[in-house]
Amino acid sequence: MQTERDPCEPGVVLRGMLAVLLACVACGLCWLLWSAPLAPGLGDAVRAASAQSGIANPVTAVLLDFRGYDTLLEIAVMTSTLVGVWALGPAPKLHERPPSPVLLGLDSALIPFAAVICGYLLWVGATRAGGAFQAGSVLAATGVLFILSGRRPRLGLPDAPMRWGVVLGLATFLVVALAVMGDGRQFLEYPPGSTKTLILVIEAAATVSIAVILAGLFIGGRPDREP
Amino acid sequence: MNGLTVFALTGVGLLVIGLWALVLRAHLIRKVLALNVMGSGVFLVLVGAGAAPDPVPQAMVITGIVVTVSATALALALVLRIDTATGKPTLPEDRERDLMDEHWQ
Amino acid sequence: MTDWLAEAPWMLLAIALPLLGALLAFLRPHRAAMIGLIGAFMSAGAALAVLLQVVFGGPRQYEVGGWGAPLGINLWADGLSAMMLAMTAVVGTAVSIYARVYLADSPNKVRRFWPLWLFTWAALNALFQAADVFNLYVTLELLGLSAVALVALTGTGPALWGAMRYLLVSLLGSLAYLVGVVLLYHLHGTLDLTLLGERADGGLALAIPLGAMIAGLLLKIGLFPFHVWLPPAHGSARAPVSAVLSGLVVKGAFYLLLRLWFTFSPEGEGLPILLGSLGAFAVFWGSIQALRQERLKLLVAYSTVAQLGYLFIAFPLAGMDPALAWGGSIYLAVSHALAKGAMFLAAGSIMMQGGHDEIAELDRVVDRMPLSLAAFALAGISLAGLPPSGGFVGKWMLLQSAMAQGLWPWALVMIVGGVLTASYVFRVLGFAFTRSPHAHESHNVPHTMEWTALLLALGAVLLGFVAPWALPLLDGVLP
Amino acid sequence: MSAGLILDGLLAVILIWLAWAALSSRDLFRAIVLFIAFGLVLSMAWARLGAPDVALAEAAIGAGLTGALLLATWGRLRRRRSSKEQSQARPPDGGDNAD
Repeated sequence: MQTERDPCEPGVVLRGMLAVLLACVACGLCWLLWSAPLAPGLGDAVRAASAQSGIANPVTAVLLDFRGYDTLLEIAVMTSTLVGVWALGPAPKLHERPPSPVLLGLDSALIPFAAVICGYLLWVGATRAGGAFQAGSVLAATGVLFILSGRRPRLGLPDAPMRWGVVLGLATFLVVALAVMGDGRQFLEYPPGSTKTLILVIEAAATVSIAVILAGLFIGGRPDREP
Repeated sequence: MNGLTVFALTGVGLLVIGLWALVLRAHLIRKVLALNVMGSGVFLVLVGAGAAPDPVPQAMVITGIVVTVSATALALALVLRIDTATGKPTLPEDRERDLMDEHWQ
Repeated sequence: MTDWLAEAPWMLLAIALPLLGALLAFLRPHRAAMIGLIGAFMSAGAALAVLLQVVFGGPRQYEVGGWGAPLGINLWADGLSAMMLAMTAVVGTAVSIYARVYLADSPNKVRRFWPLWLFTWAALNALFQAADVFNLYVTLELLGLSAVALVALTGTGPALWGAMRYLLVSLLGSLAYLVGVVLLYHLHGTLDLTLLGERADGGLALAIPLGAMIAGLLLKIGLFPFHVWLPPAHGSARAPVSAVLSGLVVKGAFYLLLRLWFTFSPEGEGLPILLGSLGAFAVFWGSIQALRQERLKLLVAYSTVAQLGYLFIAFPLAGMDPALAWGGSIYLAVSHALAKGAMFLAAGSIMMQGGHDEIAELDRVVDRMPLSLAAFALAGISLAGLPPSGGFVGKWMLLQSAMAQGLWPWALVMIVGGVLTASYVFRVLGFAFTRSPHAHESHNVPHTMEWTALLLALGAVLLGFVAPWALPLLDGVLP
Repeated sequence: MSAGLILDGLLAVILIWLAWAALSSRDLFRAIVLFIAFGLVLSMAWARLGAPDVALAEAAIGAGLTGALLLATWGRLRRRRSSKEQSQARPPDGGDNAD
């Protein structure tokens, strides 16, 4: 593999130093994991508390209830990344070829199927594996196929609806989190009994946004020239 | 309880491989791949080192995966702009270093 | 009414308001500047309200979602957090007012700047109040990614390289930090900083995770020898963006480093001396590079490398009188934010007027833009640590600490560094008083821009006078 | 138990091999495809670790969308390369520097 590399190039010193550093990192981590006693973690506490709130899937309970604030900031990360990618410039042209018949066929078969999967993932997220991120990415994948099949009239969606789609998830999350305050409740403290409904509202909005954002990131720039 | 499970060990290995490639590869897409591999390694240590399934690390990994895909998208968009503006998908200081990437297609 | 105002959840609003502002500015691109400015004022107001709450009511805790640690996430605001929030509010307000005028003639940039800047601000406010190591990771990523996008806004080759290098370093730093988080969770079963501080008890089991976190943060701060990415990124960004990056964003990582240090108080002499030595190298290297630069913005960016070095001299000095050393370092960080912000803003005005930022080609700037030059000079006074500026207070405290312990080498580093700082500031001033060898077209610079930079620089100088009231804020925070 | 352990060991070896192959392949397209395969095997590892939510997220986002992003970027770079070879003219700056 290393055919014509000159043995004297400065890379050799760098490689040597890097190898030593990496060996130290690997040994340190392995030694610590091997020798130190591990703490039990929060699994039991989460299961006990999520049984009360009616969210049977503990991962969903952590993502949207106990550590919902992390998830809110995480959606902010996605949104700001999309704003950053759009700020870089208009979307590059995707392809000049005519749309492939295979993709067109696949596309029409997949869209209803993906919509069903997406709804299912969102709905079962409360009890079994699934949730907004998975559902959103399935939706986004369909969107990507749609873009690739060349069926859409222009690249991507019109500007304004796309912006609403991008903002929807974070905005809903923030508004719900602020709206539940009152009666001495904190930010994101769902009123008793309404946890499941509110989480579903947030997840539905987040699904749409995640799909739009991921598809927007795939396009790689602003969809249209701004007016 | 021993945290050095098979998957935790794999995670450490991925971390090391990724860091090696991150420093030595010049093509920016390879650097992005390297960061992704490193991230996967850290996540594997996070979930793999515990004995029983624990939902908190799992939720942290989902958060981490989403953050990573965002960062990857921003990085790839930047790679394209760099290539357009300068004609090469590399950073100037890496140009001469990695012969492998001379035939980068 | 006043009760409600005093007890309102300002900690949370300081995070939620800039996020909402960012969303609205993105949603309504035609009104981005107005929405952004309103969002900026509201964020600054909420942050100052937190400062008042902490000054009058002591440190505050907020349990997001009502769960409380370890199951939920806590926010925490003490004197250090409040000081950082206030610093962000002051610099952020100045940058916002400046940017509104600076960007006015390129509507496309306006639309892109405001959402990203407000996301950055939200990330800073969230970072300064977070009390959960994983939540801190998410805020670090939000901060890093929005800051990178702000650098890339310039759009030319060097800025894109700068942004890319910054992104790679920032991601690598976050991953190293995350390694530490992962290990801490496995070893102690919690992510809450306070609980971790109680449970972690030294030895290698603390040293390895803490080492990974510190290494990641040093990358993000850009301490020598990890500074390579910093000057190109800070130097090639637009003036308001450079002010944010140099003044605030690196302080986010520095704050987190201090917070971890205070929480875990690592034992041993080696690491503090290593950090202090790297800081000393940074002071010399950054200052000498600044002296050699031919472009104004790169000079200011290398000056950041040097000034960040000073902050680390507190580590080896904190043995005897921690309050003196840490207080000096923190006060220096705050003064640097104001001074460096003002300096980049003034440099932006000078660049706009002459159409270039070659130092040797500065053309009688003293006649053409006396206000901007005054801002540059006042900021330079604070950076060089001349009385009565905020920079003087910080450096004086560090110097006192070094002398009291008889640690002369550190004192010498600070004195020589001060002389070097003064020389690169005077080098710029010298060229500003003379005629340039070539003629340059002169452009009009709006007065708002010049005045904003000047007021911010005045703030850096006036910080020296408010030290007796500001420093007691740190009383309960320092170890 | 031992069958599970063998499966775990197999997954671990494949993961390391795929990561190494992806990061040291001379052919960038091959590297990206290997990386996508890496993501899919990783999602099996999550399933083995009792984390079906993570497995779904990894397959959809980590392998699927990241892979699509990488392939799209690769395609755009390649197309630019071939069009440049044809015309020898550098495309204009794609950013918004002109505004």
